Amino acid sequence: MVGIVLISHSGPLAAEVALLAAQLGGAGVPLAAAGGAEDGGLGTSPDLVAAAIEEVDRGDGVILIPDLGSSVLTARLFEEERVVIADVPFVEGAIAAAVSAGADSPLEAVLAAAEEARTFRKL
Amino acid sequence: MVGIVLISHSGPLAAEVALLAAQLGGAGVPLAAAGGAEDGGLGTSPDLVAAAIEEVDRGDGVILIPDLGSSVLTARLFEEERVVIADVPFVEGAIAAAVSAGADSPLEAVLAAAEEARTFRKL
Amino acid sequence: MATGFEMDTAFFAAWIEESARSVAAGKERLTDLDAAIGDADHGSNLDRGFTAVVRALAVKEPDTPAALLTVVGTTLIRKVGGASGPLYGTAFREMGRALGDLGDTAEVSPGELCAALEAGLAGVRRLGSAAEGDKTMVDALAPAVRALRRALEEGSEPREAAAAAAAAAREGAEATIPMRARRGRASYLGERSVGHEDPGAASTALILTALHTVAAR
Amino acid sequence: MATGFEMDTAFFAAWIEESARSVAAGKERLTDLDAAIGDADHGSNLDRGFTAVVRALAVKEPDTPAALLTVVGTTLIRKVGGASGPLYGTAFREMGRALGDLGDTAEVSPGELCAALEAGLAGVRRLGSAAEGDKTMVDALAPAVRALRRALEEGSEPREAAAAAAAAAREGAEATIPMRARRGRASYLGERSVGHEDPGAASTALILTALHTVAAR
Ligand SMILES: Nc1ncnc2c1ncn2[C@@H]1O[C@H](COP(=O)(O)OP(=O)(O)O)[C@@H](O)[C@H]1O
Ligand SMILES: Nc1ncnc2c1ncn2[C@@H]1O[C@H](COP(=O)(O)OP(=O)(O)O)[C@@H](O)[C@H]1O
Ligand SMILES: [Mg+2]
Ligand SMILES: [Mg+2]
Ligand SMILES: [Mg+2]
Ligand SMILES: [Mg+2]
Repeated sequence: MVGIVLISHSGPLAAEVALLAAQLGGAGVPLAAAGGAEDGGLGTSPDLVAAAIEEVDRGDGVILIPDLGSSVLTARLFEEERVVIADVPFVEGAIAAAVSAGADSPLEAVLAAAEEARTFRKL
Repeated sequence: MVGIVLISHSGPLAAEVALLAAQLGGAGVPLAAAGGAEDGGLGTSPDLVAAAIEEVDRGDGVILIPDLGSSVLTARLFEEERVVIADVPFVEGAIAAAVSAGADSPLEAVLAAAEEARTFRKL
Repeated sequence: MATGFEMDTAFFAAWIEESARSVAAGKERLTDLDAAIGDADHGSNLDRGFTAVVRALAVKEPDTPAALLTVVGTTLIRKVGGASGPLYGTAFREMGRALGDLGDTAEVSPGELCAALEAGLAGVRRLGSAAEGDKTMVDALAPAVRALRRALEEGSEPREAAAAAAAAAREGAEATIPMRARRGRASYLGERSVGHEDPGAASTALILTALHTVAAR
Repeated sequence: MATGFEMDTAFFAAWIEESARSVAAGKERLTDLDAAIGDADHGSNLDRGFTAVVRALAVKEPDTPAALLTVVGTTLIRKVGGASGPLYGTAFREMGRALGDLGDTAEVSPGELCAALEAGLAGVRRLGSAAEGDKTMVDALAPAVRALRRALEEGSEPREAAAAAAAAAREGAEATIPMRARRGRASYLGERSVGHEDPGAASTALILTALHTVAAR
């Protein structure tokens, strides 16, 4: 299964979105939140991101979903062939990615699903 | 100034996004989080939403930003001419709306700014 | 519900009490259905809502069916906490409004009840933008209201008409199993929503069955 | 930095220490700049990062300029916590890598330092996708590196060349005031970002000024 890492300046924000996405994606989806600085304050910690990537990596690739600012730049430090950044709405993209990953889709499909979240209508 | 209400099933999620949006929009933006059920658990409370709308209403209109599910339906209960729902990415739309509201834009412009957040690129 | 059969405030109170009982008894099943394609709270949401409704009616029973249904709707909106709260709440409030528009009388004819249910369905559709086939409560409510209208037009007895409505709601709920959700939280699941009964359609079937139970007394 | 002027590991250590001192002294100003168009943490972010860098170098000073710059970059990436962490971290790591590629010698010529700074700038540009005019640290770093290159090509003395680079960085930072941010957190502010100096450009000016200070000793 494709792993998902949610990266935010804010620990609680990443954690809450991870909860929501896990609920919709199913308990089996490898999903981790890497929010906040190491000390729990606002900020982004590459060490937390590295640990989160390791935690969710099942060999099928990992999608990094950043919110904004330093999350995006920190995510970029980890880009490789099988670790890709999804430039998608943070909440909606995370949900779509989790659902797609939960259906055991390959990395490219999970990424595409997350990107489609841009056009999903709520009303 | 246009008021902004963030509606989510999750109290912490709405509160964190409100913090982020307030930081970027400026302290003057009338912004309230209406997340979770009345008892603090998961859910949506129309009473909390009503109180939030009242809190941020400065006479220039109010934008409701729901995340998904019951938040959207609860928001719809409050739609009127000057209380409008923004069907936008929760985090990115809230930030864009807060910045636009902070620049004292009228309701239509704040709504348009929030909708543009759909196409904003992070990379 | 042929001519001559009139429903007073007590009838509506009994319907709501029976619904509350049925939701409480079905709470776990509703939550299990919601666990499959939602967030596992539909049973507790509705039970919380109907418990609050019963309490509100006990404090002061409204004196017309219209007033009673309005209290039911308002209480559900405030207390359910999930998407079904605004939806059922709107359904009952629109029923109350429809009966109020018809004169807010103390007694309601079967035809008036049917018109009120049609107004309730319209309210749900407007609020949730769901069409039949979207795998929501509309898939139980719409066929139930249609069955009731048809039975009345064909001159069925009230209890027969209510039985037809309840059966249509149950069939409608079951028919949601192969559907793919296109509204609400479950719509995020896409294909994964296929193969499960929609919890809101299941609870609608309970509420329509409660109507039949009370009409058959 | 004409021929004959060589920079050893101690020179680079002195540059970093002077940068750390300067960042600590300017902490409040950097944070105030970030308060206007960001989240009011640039001063404390960088101060935290450089404090950690100084501590890391005190524990065990690397024995080549390339190794030292790599430690600086890695530590900044891990400790800064804001967008400037990955950016400055990448800048210093790319400098270290460039010097390593040139042979990882114990002494670096002015031309080699300039090439390393060019590699650092390229790394920042690649990571952050910022061009000049986007109101970021690139608006201070790019003109500084260009000024250094030009001065060396014109045969300036090392301290003169460093002075030109530092002046260009300060001017570049000031020139960000009327710009509208198109990268990073400030870009979300749109028009509201106009009229304020970019904090990252301001800290880049401090770091380049520190280079001049040390070269002039
Ligand atoms: N837009 C909608 N239109 C009609 N019915 C809907 C809509 N959204 C959700 N529902 C109904 O609500 C039910 C879920 O209710 P509930 O679990 O109480 O709320 P939530 O999804 O917020 O947890 C669904 O099974 C579906 O029948
Ligand atoms: N994409 C980018 N490219 C270049 N520089 C950037 C970029 N994003 C941010 N910066 C720089 O980083 C500075 C902000 O750093 P800092 O406040 O430490 O991080 P954060 O914005 O995460 O709080 C900005 O002033 C800008 O100079
Ligand atoms: Mg539910
Ligand atoms: Mg729910
Ligand atoms: Mg900052
Ligand atoms: Mg920050």
